[in-house]
Amino acid sequence: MQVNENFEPVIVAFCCNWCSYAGADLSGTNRLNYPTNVKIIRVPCSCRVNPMFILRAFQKGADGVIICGCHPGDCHYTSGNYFTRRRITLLYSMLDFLGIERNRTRLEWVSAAEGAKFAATMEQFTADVKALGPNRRLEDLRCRKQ
Amino acid sequence: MNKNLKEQVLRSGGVNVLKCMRCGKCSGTCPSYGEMEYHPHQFVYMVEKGDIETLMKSESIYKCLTCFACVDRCPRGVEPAKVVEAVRLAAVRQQGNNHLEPSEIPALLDEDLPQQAIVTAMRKYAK
Amino acid sequence: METFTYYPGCTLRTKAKDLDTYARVSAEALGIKLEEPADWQCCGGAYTTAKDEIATKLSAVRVLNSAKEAETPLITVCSACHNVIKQTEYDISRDEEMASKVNNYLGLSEPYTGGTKVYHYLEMLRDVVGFDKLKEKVVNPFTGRKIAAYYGCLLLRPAKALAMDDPENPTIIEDFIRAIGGTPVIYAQRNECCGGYITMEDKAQAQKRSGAVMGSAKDMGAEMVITACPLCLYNLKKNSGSDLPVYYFTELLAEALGLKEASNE
Amino acid sequence: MQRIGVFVCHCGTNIAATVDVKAVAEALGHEPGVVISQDYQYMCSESGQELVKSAIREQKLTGVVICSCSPRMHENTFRKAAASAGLNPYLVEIANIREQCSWIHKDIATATDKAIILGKAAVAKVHLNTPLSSMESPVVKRALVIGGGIAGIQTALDIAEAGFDVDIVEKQPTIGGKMAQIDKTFPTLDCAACILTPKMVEASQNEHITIHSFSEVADVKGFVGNFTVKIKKKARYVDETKCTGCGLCTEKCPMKKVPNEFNMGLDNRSAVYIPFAQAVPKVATIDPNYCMMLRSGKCGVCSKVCSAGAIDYKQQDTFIEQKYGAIVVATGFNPINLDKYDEFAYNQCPDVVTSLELERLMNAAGPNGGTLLRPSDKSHPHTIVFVQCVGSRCDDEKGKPYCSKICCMYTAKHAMLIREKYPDTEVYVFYIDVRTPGKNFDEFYRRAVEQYNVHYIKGMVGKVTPKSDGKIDVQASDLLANEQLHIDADMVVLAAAIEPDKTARPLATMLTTQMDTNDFFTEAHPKLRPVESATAGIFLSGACQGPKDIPETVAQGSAAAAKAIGLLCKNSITCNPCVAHSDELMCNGCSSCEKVCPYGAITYIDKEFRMPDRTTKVRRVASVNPAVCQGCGACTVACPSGAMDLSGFSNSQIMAEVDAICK
Repeated sequence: MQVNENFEPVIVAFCCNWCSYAGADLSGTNRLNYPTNVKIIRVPCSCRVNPMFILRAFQKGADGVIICGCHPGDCHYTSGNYFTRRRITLLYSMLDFLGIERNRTRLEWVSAAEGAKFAATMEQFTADVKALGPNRRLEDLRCRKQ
Repeated sequence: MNKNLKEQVLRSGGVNVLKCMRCGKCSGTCPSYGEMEYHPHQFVYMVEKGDIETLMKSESIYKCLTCFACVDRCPRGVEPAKVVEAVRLAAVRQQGNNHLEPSEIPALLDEDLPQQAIVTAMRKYAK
Repeated sequence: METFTYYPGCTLRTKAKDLDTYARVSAEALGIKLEEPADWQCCGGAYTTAKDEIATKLSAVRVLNSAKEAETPLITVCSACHNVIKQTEYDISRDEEMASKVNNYLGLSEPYTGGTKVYHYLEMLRDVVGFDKLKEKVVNPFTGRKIAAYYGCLLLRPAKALAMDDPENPTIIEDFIRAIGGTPVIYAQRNECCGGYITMEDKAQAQKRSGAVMGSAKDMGAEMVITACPLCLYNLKKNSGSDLPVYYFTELLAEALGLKEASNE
Repeated sequence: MQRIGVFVCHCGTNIAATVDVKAVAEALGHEPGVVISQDYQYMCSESGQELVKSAIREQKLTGVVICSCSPRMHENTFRKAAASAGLNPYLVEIANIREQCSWIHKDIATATDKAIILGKAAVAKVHLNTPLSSMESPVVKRALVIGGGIAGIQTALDIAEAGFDVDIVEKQPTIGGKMAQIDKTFPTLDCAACILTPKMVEASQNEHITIHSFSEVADVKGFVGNFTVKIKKKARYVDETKCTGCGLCTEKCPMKKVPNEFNMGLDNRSAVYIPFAQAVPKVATIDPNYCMMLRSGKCGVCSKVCSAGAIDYKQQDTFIEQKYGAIVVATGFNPINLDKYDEFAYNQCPDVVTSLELERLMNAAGPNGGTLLRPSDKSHPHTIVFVQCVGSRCDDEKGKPYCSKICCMYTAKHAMLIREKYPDTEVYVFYIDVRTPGKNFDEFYRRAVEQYNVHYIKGMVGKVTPKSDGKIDVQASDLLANEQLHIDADMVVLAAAIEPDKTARPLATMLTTQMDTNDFFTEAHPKLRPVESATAGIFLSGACQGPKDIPETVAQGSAAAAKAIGLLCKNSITCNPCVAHSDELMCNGCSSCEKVCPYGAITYIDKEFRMPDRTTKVRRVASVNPAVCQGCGACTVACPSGAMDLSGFSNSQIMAEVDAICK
C-alpha cells in the first residue's frame, strides 16, 4: 500500500472529562509530543459519544475518529464506558457491513494518570490512519470546503 | 562487562532481572545453597550487573537442581533458576566446554541408576 | 471406558518397570484404557527453560501431537516426563515464537500449537476416577499404615505450568493415601527437591538432600514413603542412608486393589 | 444575533512561544458572530479578567471564548468573571490551546493552525450555548459513618462535636475494630485498649451519635446532601434495648466450643457471646451457626437465665431507612489469607502465627492472660523468628504489590516487648528493608536493635519445617553474611500483608465511588484531596483508602470529619446544571433512557397533551430529576427518538464542534 507522505489526516478525538481529557492534559504538562492532526472534543463521559457524531465527523471529512474513556471499572459514572464499548462494537458491525475500514474508528481507555499512553496512542492512531489514506468512502463531497 | 553475553543470557533466560527487590528468598529456600559458590540471588544480581563470565567459570552453575523452589517462591516473579540455566547454557555451548562427556558415563553408573538420570545429566551438562 | 494416550517414558521400560506394570493393571481395573503411541521417544528427562532451546523440546511436542491426533488426553506416570510434557504444553500454547520454531523443525501435517490435556496418573485418579470411587474398589486397605507422600519438585513446580495442586500445601497424594485406607504423614520436606538430578555430578549433595527428606518423613512418624518418580525412588533408597522403605504409589495402588500378585505372575 | 468575544491568552511564553497568539486572535476575529477578539499576556490575572468583564459590558457580549489553558484549570475562574459582569457563566467556552496545543507541539505554524481550529470549534459551540442556572439542593444535616473501628469512631466523634447527628454502622457486634485486638501501640508502647475504650464509651454516650452494631449498609440511593441509605440490622437474637450485658448467658451457655474470632480463633467462646469485656454496645449476640436452640430447638438455657428477658430466638433481620447529607467510609483492613505461602508452614504448624495472632497471645485479655505461650503445647518459647513482607511487595500473581506499611513498626514493637518481658528469649527479625518513616519511628526501631538486642537479619526466610520434637527449623538467607541460616525456633511470626475489607467492593458499587486494583478506595486527588472520594459527598477515613498506622488513621478520620462538617454546615448546595432533559413532544416513553441511567434519575410520568385536533391525550414520557442527574449523557445516546439531550453538551453543540474541526 502506498502511503502519501504529504497526507495529513484530520483526526477527531472524543475524550471523557474525568479520565482521558485529564490524561491528554497530563501529556501536555509532561510535554509529550503527539501529532497536531489530533483535535480533542471534551465530553462528560465516553458514553455521551453518539455513534452519529462519529459518522458526522466522517461525513464532514475526518479521516479518523478516536474515542477515549476511563478504564473499565473506573468510569466516573460507574458504567458509562461499558455502554460505550457495546455501542462501538455495534458501530463496527455496521461499518463492516457498509464496507468502511473499521480501523478509522478506535476506542481506547486512557486514565487521568496515563499522559504517556495518551500521547503514544495518538501517535500510533495518526500513523495508522495515515497508512489507511484519506477517508473517501464516507466523506460527503458536498460538505467539502472548497 | 560483556554486553553481548548479558543480552544473550537475558534473552535465553527470558527473565526480567530488574524485577528483583533483593529480598534473598531464593537463596533462603535453595536446597543447593551450601554447594554453591554463587547463590541464586547473586546470579540475578550479577547478571543484572553484566558480570557473567565469573558465573560461567564457577562450579555453581552445575549445582543448581532446577527444582524451581526459587521460581515458585520468589515474591517478585523473577525466576532465578531460569537465570542459572541461561548462564549454564552460555557456558556449555562454548566450544569444547561440555561438562559431561559420554565417555565418562560408564564409570558413573551403578546397576539401579535409572537412565532418566543419564539423559537429564546429558541435557543439563552438555550441548 | 475412558481412553488415554499413555506415555511411559524411557525409565519405565527398564529400571522402573514396577511403576509401569502396576499403573497399567490398576488402570484397567479402574476402567481406564491406556493406549501407548507407537513411536514415542525419550522426553529428555529435564525441561530446558531457555527460550532459545528448541530441539530439546521436540520429542515432547511429538507425543503431545500424537495424543491430539488420537483425540484423547495424554497421561504420564513418571514425574519427570510429566513435568517436561506439561511445561512444553504450557509454553507452546503461550509462546508463539517457540511454537513457530518447533513447527518449522517438526513439519507436522498440521502445526501443533497446544490443546492436548495432560494428566498425571494421580490427576486421573482424582479427576477422572475420583478418590471416592477408588476407595470403593479397595480390597486390601492400608489401614493404620502411616504413609508419607513424597512430591519432590517435579510434580508441583513450576506451579503455573503444572497446575496440579497447591505447590506449598499439596493434598493429592495424601488424598490418594486416604483412599487406599492409609494415614498420610505430613512433613515439610515433602515438596523439597531430593537432589536426584545431581546424583551423577555430586553424590555428596544428593546424599545430603535425600537424607534431609527421609529424615523429615521419619521424624514425623512415617513407616514408608511413596513417590511417582523413578529418580527420586533411586535417590531416596540409595543415597539417603535411611531405613525407611520407598515405594512407587502405583505399587500400593495395585496392592490395595488386590492386583499385585496377579500382575507379578 | 450573537455577539461573541474571543480572548487569547499568552500564558507568559507558555502559549505564546509556540502559538502565534496574535494570528489566532486575528483569525478568530473573522468568525461569524465574533465582535471582539483580543490577546493578553495573562488572561487569568486580575487585569486579564477585567479585560473580559469590560468587554462583556461594553460590547454587550452574548458569548465568550477564552483560548487558554485547560478548562480543568480555569474554567471556573472565567465563569465567575462572566457572572460578575452579568453574563450567564455557562455562556463561556474554553479552547484548550496550552495543554493540548502549545505544550505538545514544537512547530509554530502547525501549532498556530491547530489553535485556530480549536478556537473555531469553541466559537461554533458557544453559538449554541444556552444560559443555564444551577439548582440548589438542600443538605440533610446528618452523617453516616460506615465502619466502627478507630477511623470511624474518630470521624463520628468529630462530626458530633460540631453538633451534627451521626450514625455509625458496624458489621460486628461491637465497635472498636482492629485496634481493640491490639495489645500495645508503637512507638510509645501505650496500651491500645486504654486509649481506645474511652473513645468507644464516648461514642456510645454522645447524644449526637447512634451506633448500629451488627448491621450492614444494604442500599444507597441519592446524591450529595441527600443520600437515602437502607441499613440492615442483622438478627442478634437478643433485644438490644433490654440486654444489660451482665454476661450470665455467656457463662451458662452449654455450647462453649466456638472459635473466638476476637482472639483470632486461638481459644473458644460460647454460642451466645459478648466479643470482649469493654464491647460497645455491651450486648450479647447469639451465633446462629452454633446455638443449639436455633439449630435444633433444644436448649433455651440463655433465655431461662436472662433476668432481663432479652433473649428472642424469633428475632429477624430488620431494615431501617435514613437520610444523610454526607457518608464517610471507614471499612478498614484485614490481614490476608496465608494459604498461598505455606512454605512458611502456617497451615501445618500451630506455632507459626500471624502478627495479629501474636497480639492476642501477648494481650492480657487474650487466650493466655498475657503470658506468651506457644499455641501447640503452652510452653514458653525461647527462640522466635519474625518474617517480614509475607504477601506484601509481591508481583501481582504472588500477592499484594504494595508495602503494607505497618509491619516494620509493629514487628519492632513485638520484638521489643518480648525481649523486655522475657529476656531469655532470642528474637530474630528477617527483613528486606526496614521502613520507618514516621515521628520517632526510626529511633524506636534502633532501640529494638541497640537496647534490646533484637537480631535483625537482612534476608528472607525460604522454608519453615516443623519437626516432631516441637521445634521449627527456619531456613533463611543472611544476605550480608552471604550464608544460609538454619534457626531452631520455637515460634515463627509472619507479618501478613493487609488488604481492604471484603465488604469494601460491594459498598463501592453502592456508593458509585472508585477503587484501585487492590480494592482500596481512590481519593479524589492523591495530594490535594486525600480524604474525599471522586463522588461528591462521600469521604474516606482510615485504611480503606490505603495501609495506615493508628496516628495516620486518626488524622485522616478527623480530616474526613472536617470535610463532612464543611458539607453539613451548608443549608444547600449548588448542583451541576449540565444535566439531561427530555423533549416531551418527541419522547415516546420507551424506557431506553431509564434503563441506562446509573443514578435512577429518570422516571416516567403520564402527561396530558393537546393534540392538533383539539383533543387531549395522555402519554407516558420521561422526566429527568435534575438534582439526581449527574450529566453523563448515557441516556442521550440510548434515546431512539432524539428526545433526550444534555445541557452544556447538547447534540447540536458537539456536532458544531465536529464540523468546525473537520472543515
